[in-house]
Amino acid sequence: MSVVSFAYYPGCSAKGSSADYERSTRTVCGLLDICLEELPGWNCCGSTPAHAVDTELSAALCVRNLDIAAQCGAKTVLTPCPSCLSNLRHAGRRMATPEFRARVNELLDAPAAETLPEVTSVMQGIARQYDKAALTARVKKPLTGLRLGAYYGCLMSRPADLMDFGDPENPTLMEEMLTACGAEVVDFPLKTSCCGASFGIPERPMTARNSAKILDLAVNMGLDALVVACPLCQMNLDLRQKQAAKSAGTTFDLPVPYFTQLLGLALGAPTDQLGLDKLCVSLDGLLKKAEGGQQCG
Amino acid sequence: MRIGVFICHCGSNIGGTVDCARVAELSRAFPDVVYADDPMYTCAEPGQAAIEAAIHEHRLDGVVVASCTPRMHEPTFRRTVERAGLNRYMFEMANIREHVSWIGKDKEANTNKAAELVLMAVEKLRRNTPLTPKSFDITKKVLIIGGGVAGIQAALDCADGGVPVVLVEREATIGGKMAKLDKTFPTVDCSACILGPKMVDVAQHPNITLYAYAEVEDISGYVGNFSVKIRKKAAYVDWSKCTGCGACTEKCPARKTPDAFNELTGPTTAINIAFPQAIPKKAVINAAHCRQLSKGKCGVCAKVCPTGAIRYDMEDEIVTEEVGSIVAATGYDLMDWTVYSEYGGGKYPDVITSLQYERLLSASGPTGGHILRPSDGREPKSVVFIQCVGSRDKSVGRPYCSGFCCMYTAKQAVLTKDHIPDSQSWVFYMDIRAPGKMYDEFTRRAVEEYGTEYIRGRVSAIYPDGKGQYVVMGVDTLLGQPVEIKADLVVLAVGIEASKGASQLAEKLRISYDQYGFFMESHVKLKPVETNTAGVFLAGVCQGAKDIPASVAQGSAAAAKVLALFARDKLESDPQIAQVDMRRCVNCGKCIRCCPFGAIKEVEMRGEGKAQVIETVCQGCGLCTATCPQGAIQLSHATDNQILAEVNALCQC
Amino acid sequence: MPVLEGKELRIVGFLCNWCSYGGADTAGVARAGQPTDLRIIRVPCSGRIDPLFIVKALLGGADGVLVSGCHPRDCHYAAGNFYARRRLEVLKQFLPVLGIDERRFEYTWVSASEGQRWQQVVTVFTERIHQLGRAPRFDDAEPLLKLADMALTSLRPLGTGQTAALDELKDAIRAKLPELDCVIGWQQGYDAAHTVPLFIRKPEDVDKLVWGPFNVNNPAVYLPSFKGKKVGIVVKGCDSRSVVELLQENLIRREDVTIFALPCEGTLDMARVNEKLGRYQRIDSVSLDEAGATIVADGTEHRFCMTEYAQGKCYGCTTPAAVLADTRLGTPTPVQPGTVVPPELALLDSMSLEERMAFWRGQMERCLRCYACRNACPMCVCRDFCISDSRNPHWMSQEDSPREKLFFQTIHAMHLAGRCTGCGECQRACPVGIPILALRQQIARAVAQLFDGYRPGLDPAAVPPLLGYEVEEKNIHERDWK
Amino acid sequence: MSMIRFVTADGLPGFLAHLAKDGQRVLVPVEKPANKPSVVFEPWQEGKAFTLAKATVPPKEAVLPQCETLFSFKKAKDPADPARVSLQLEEAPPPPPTVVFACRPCDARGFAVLDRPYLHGPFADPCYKARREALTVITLTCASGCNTCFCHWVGGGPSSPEGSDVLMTAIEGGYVLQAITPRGEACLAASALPDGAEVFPRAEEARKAAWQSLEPAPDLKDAPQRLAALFTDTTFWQEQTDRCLSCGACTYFCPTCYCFNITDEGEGLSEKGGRRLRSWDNCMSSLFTREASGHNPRNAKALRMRNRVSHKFATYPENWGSFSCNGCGRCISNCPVCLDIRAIVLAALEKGADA
Repeated sequence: MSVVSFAYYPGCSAKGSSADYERSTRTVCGLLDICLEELPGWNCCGSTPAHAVDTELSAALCVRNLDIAAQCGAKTVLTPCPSCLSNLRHAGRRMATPEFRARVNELLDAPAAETLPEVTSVMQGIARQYDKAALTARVKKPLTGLRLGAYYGCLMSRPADLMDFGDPENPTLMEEMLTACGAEVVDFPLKTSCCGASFGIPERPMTARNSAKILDLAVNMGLDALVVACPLCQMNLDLRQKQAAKSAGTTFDLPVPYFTQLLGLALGAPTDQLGLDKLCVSLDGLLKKAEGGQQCG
Repeated sequence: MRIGVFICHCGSNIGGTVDCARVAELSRAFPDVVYADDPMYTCAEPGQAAIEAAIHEHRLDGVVVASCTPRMHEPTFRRTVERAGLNRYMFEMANIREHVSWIGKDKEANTNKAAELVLMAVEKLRRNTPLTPKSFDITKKVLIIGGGVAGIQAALDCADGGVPVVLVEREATIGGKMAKLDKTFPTVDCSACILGPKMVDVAQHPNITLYAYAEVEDISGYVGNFSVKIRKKAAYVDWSKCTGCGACTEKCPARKTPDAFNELTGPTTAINIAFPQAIPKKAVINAAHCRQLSKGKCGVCAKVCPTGAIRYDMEDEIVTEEVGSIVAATGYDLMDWTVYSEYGGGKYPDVITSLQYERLLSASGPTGGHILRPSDGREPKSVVFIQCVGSRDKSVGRPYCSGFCCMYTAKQAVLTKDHIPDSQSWVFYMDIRAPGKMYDEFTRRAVEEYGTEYIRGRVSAIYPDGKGQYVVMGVDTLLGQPVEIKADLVVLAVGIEASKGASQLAEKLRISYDQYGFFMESHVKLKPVETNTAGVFLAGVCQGAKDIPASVAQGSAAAAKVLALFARDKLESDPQIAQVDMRRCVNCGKCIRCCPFGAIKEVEMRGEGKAQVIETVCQGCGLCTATCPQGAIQLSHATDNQILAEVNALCQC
Repeated sequence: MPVLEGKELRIVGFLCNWCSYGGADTAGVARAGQPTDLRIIRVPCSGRIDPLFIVKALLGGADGVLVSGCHPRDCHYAAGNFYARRRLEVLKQFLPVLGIDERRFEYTWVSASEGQRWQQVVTVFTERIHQLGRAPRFDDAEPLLKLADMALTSLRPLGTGQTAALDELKDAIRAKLPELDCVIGWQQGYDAAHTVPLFIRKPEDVDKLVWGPFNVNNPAVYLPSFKGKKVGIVVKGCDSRSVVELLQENLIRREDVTIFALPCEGTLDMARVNEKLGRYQRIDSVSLDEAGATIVADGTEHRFCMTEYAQGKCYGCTTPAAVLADTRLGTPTPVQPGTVVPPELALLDSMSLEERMAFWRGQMERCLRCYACRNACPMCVCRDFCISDSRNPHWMSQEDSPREKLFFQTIHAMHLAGRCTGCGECQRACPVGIPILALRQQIARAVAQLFDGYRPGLDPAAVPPLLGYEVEEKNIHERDWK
Repeated sequence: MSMIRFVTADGLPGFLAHLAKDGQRVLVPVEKPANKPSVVFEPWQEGKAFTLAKATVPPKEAVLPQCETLFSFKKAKDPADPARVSLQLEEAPPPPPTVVFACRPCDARGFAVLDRPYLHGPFADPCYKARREALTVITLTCASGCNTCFCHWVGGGPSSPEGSDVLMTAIEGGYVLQAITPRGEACLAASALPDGAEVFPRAEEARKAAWQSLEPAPDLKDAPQRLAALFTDTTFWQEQTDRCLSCGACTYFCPTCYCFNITDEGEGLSEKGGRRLRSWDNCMSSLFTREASGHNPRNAKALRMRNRVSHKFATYPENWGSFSCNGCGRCISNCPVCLDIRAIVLAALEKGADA
């Protein structure tokens, strides 16, 4: 498989709270001969607070990154985090209107490049290179015996025309990839309902309640794990799992791994290169079940 | 020529923003105008009487009335001038209400415009010639398309009126959607009990020829002389021999055929009879699922059939019927609600449509009348009804209200409590529409006697809770709070649209239809069952959302129109048709080639080819007149000279 | 009864009775306010509207004309609006060539229930007309005379056809003559520098047949009058297209016509030849070589090479060989692909709207309404019953105003829409040299754009575009009304 | 000795200005630039370019316009009784005094041909009379014949004075103006041009030279009887008119065709009122003889051509003694198919000879 390279925009959480997501992403891409060239001197995309305060300033933040990618001659930029993906794509689209472009160019040191590269998620980047059959071909340790559910969160597929991620109410890309890895994937109904996002700080009971509802359904459906692709959702469902359990008056013990971690397992990456240790609810039970499955699978 | 002009005040509708007296005064200066007046209400009795008097007193031979739209009162005034002895085509109207007084307040501009419109009407009238309709004989027979309750009612009324009826029904049995219902509101009568006898009457009525499992292939001709090609679809069963004993359905091995009649709530056999009271009670083979017809080996039904009625080699057959009038009663279908992915988009088996719920409630349904969840067959204890799924919703292109869902949901809630006393029903609604007789009282009973919880709000999502129930997330706008209900069964009151193929049928009937496929009535308030095509009438939901009583009423109304049409032995042809001036025609054949109705043919006259109009086929569109380079063919009452007169009245710089 | 000065402009509406007139009523019932300028003429169907009504209104002083009918597929008469859509779109593309701003004419579809849409259509259109202001009157235009630039490059080598197999053709005609009533060709006119149509009836007439650059007449013009008799015809490439168009409209029957064809190498523009020859008593000699003709008149020699003196239509000619023939002799010269904008049309394209109106005002002054242009046209089969002079229907008066004369040219052009093969006889026949071919060329260009490059007279089986319709038109798109 | 004046070539505009004094309309030949150039008579103004070439359209317009308002009428309705309509007639304004400048002898002779039916018949046509009496004709003699001219066949000639008031002949350096009629003399007398008596012989030489350049003319004196005899020989006429398109070019460009049509245009009630128009009619069109019933005695073009040629070469000579064709050749040069009236007459003579 020839090596294909993409510009890579990690986003702040990748260097901090979701280091495991970054770690597993790099490992998986390495195994799949996808070279990620990190943007030199990238800056924060402004995440939620920036565009709430000033849309032009937040756009300038994003356009600066896109401009760097353009200078590097990149055609496509991959980013793992849905929030960064949404901000970058919004900025890219709004630069099409001349007045907006003029105001943003004033904010930047130098005017941005005429044509800015396209931005897409890591998941879509992988899917572009490997369709289901190609992915299955690369699987070393199939995840047979695992009953998984995919959880996208509310940002990844909305607004539909901007994010271009399939049916906003019912995206299916992660299910397809996990099925390709041999797992039994269940259609998880609350896959795009909100986990409470950054309200974990100002409105913790609401985040607990939302996460509890999601975890409760996952447990009721007998899932071995709820697979996620967003650092903030992972934090609410994994790190705050106990708070959610407390608010729902029950206990949860449901692993919430990133899809790249499970992909890494399936591709046979050594378990220490997937940042599994960082997960609050450990993945060991699941791994035993998977191995059990492999012996007899 | 002596013309009389009447400028109507129409109370204040015109007089309010047009100086009618001034227009009358200006009209007196127009060519050939010898009398001008501005009556208060021209269309009223005294107004018409004044016109007749003026005709006699001033020896008028032409009348111009400036009032409302000719589409409304041209026939009225034509009869008025006719009563006074004038030919009814020596009359013209100027529309100074809808096109002048009602669309602007500038009195000076309106008055000037009204005067100009009157001048145009006068100039046209001066070139009008008396026209007398010719009469032609008609086939006193009616074609009724669609065997639902509206079609049945129209057929019975026409047949009782002595008019032979050809009833064409696309499905294997008549009865339409009503046959699928368990009970009907507001009396909770059993639907089959009140519809069944009418269906039997249709079968037994000597005047009615029933073509079930047949579709209209092509329609040509015009009022009084329609020629209709009907395609009798191959049922693979010789209905003359089949007694409807049902032996074949028991033995048929293809047990998993989707049962369209039961709205896919249960399987059926490849050869089946839709429901016990089906008329005609004849078997039909579903070719796609019959093993013999699709894979070529089985033949069980042929073996067991006591009368040997099975014929695998049967083919579609085209039959032609000559009729004088057509009633379209093609009913409706439920819109495709799976566009709502937030309700599961059809993924969850226990989220069903109201029609499917009717089949579950019905004793002749797949569950024998027991309410059982399609997923696990358990009896549901909590049932949630959701209103306006695909009605009053612009986002899916269905902005209209479907009319009868609020009422049947209340009935279904009552029946749910009746079947399962310890069940609890919830209804998510926006506004309850219960306008009919005893309708609102019925919904109050659903709330007060049967404990149905009505929650005013929309549902944002339905998802399985993993433990066999469904979480219905909605909002209660009266309490201002989000609401979550655990439901065992969710029934969607799905909105309606015109039945499949309605727009193609409309094009065959040459009637207009709106973007949802509902047929266009001639006038929404005054002519709901007529269309713009003479001799074609409408009945039931094909014309727009309405409940059973209204559909039945329209069935009778359409029948009344047909009987009125056939009351006379001969029909008068519309004299506004094209005529050829044989001297000018050079037989270039352009008119023959472009006439949409094939109403012009080439004839021989003194050794030369000439064009000639077939009077009974010409519809008066005037296409030929606009095509003929030398003006040899002229549409009466809209000739080149008449239209040029109006153009020149405006543009003579 | 003029419109209110300063407040209103003259806007004429043609509305179909079933849909748009009903839509206007619905707007009225809904009290949807509208400007008062529009005066509505009710017609049974949009298909009833002859585009000439619209030209009559516009030339007669209307500032704007609005036509509205039923939506496609919704017509009460099934196909009325389909035909109307094609005719009105051709008209809309034709008006600019007269100097009339095409924005002054609009057609649209409004159904009986769309009251609000009708209010918007009327308001938007009236606003547009008020922005355009009063329409310039044709009679007030200052006459402007301009010359078409005849320096053109031909798509194929032009010549005098001297190598054509004329003798073989004569033999072929002699062979077929007994079974034919007559064969139409060309013979020398009153002197060697002119040819006139020849009607061969007897064997000795065959020798009079000539072939060369002087064969300017189009013999197809006589075919309709021979209907029912067997007739032969010798054709150039452009003449054959006229024969095919007559077949397309079954104005002649294929079995009655025997077609003889030689490859044409172009014809001389006799107007410019006569101008150069000037006033002379007699022609001493005419010699033809493959590059052109040398004519000696009253002793002085004049040289006419084809590349400079051919007719405008010959430069852009793409069918030097007959499109249809029974006896075809000689191999035609190949034609390079590409298109040449005809000189007369190029002249008009170079002018602004005002200039064009002034141009036609200047040209039409000297028209004497002799109707040579009409009678030279092979497609004009109405002949003795033409609405231009039969006064019933009363389209035209006997006045000799430039406006009436221009109105006849629009009648002729619109009647030729989708039928004119561009043979140029109308312009050649005009005694006072009015460049009327430009009007027909604009119509032909519009028809080609609108109907996938359709060109009349190429395929005997093709239906002339304005005598047919498509339910979904590929190149005619509904204008939105926001 | 008639009055002779001389005008230099560049003195012409001055002479025209003199002619155009006190509102007199001076029609001069003007060239209309086009791919096919044509020369038409148009009123002259100061500084307007004109040519002395032979006009494509004859100056018949001066006495018989293509379309002339005989009178206009206005209707008025009595407001009290709208049924009573009053009608007033308005005479057409008197025609302006006109000078036709630099027409050719065949054109001038046209006026003479028209005078006979319009003036010397039982009724004089008032409109024509008014125009004719206000007309002065200054004719430029032809320096030579041309391929389509045959004026000398029919009694005319390159310098025939018939119908002219002043005969103008080009000599090098200018033009000799010879007054033919008293009106011509009055016009020249008032023009303050130098006397041209001594140069007149050079003018006569030029005129003689023009005559010599002509081909010998065939003798047409038997033409009237021969054509009349051929009235029933329709095959002859069909052969002659195979190629005729029966348009109106030959009649509308002929200086001697004088048939007209009268129509009413306009209602009379609008402020513009109505007008009664006299406009040229064209005997080559089938409309000319179509009766109300639709029957047409001369439906075929051969019959119509027979009528046109016989009228000019048989019927008119019978009534007035001379051919009504001036041999100007416009019906030949302007015909789309160059139908040659000379060929028809000669063919008729030849056919008659052996009958």
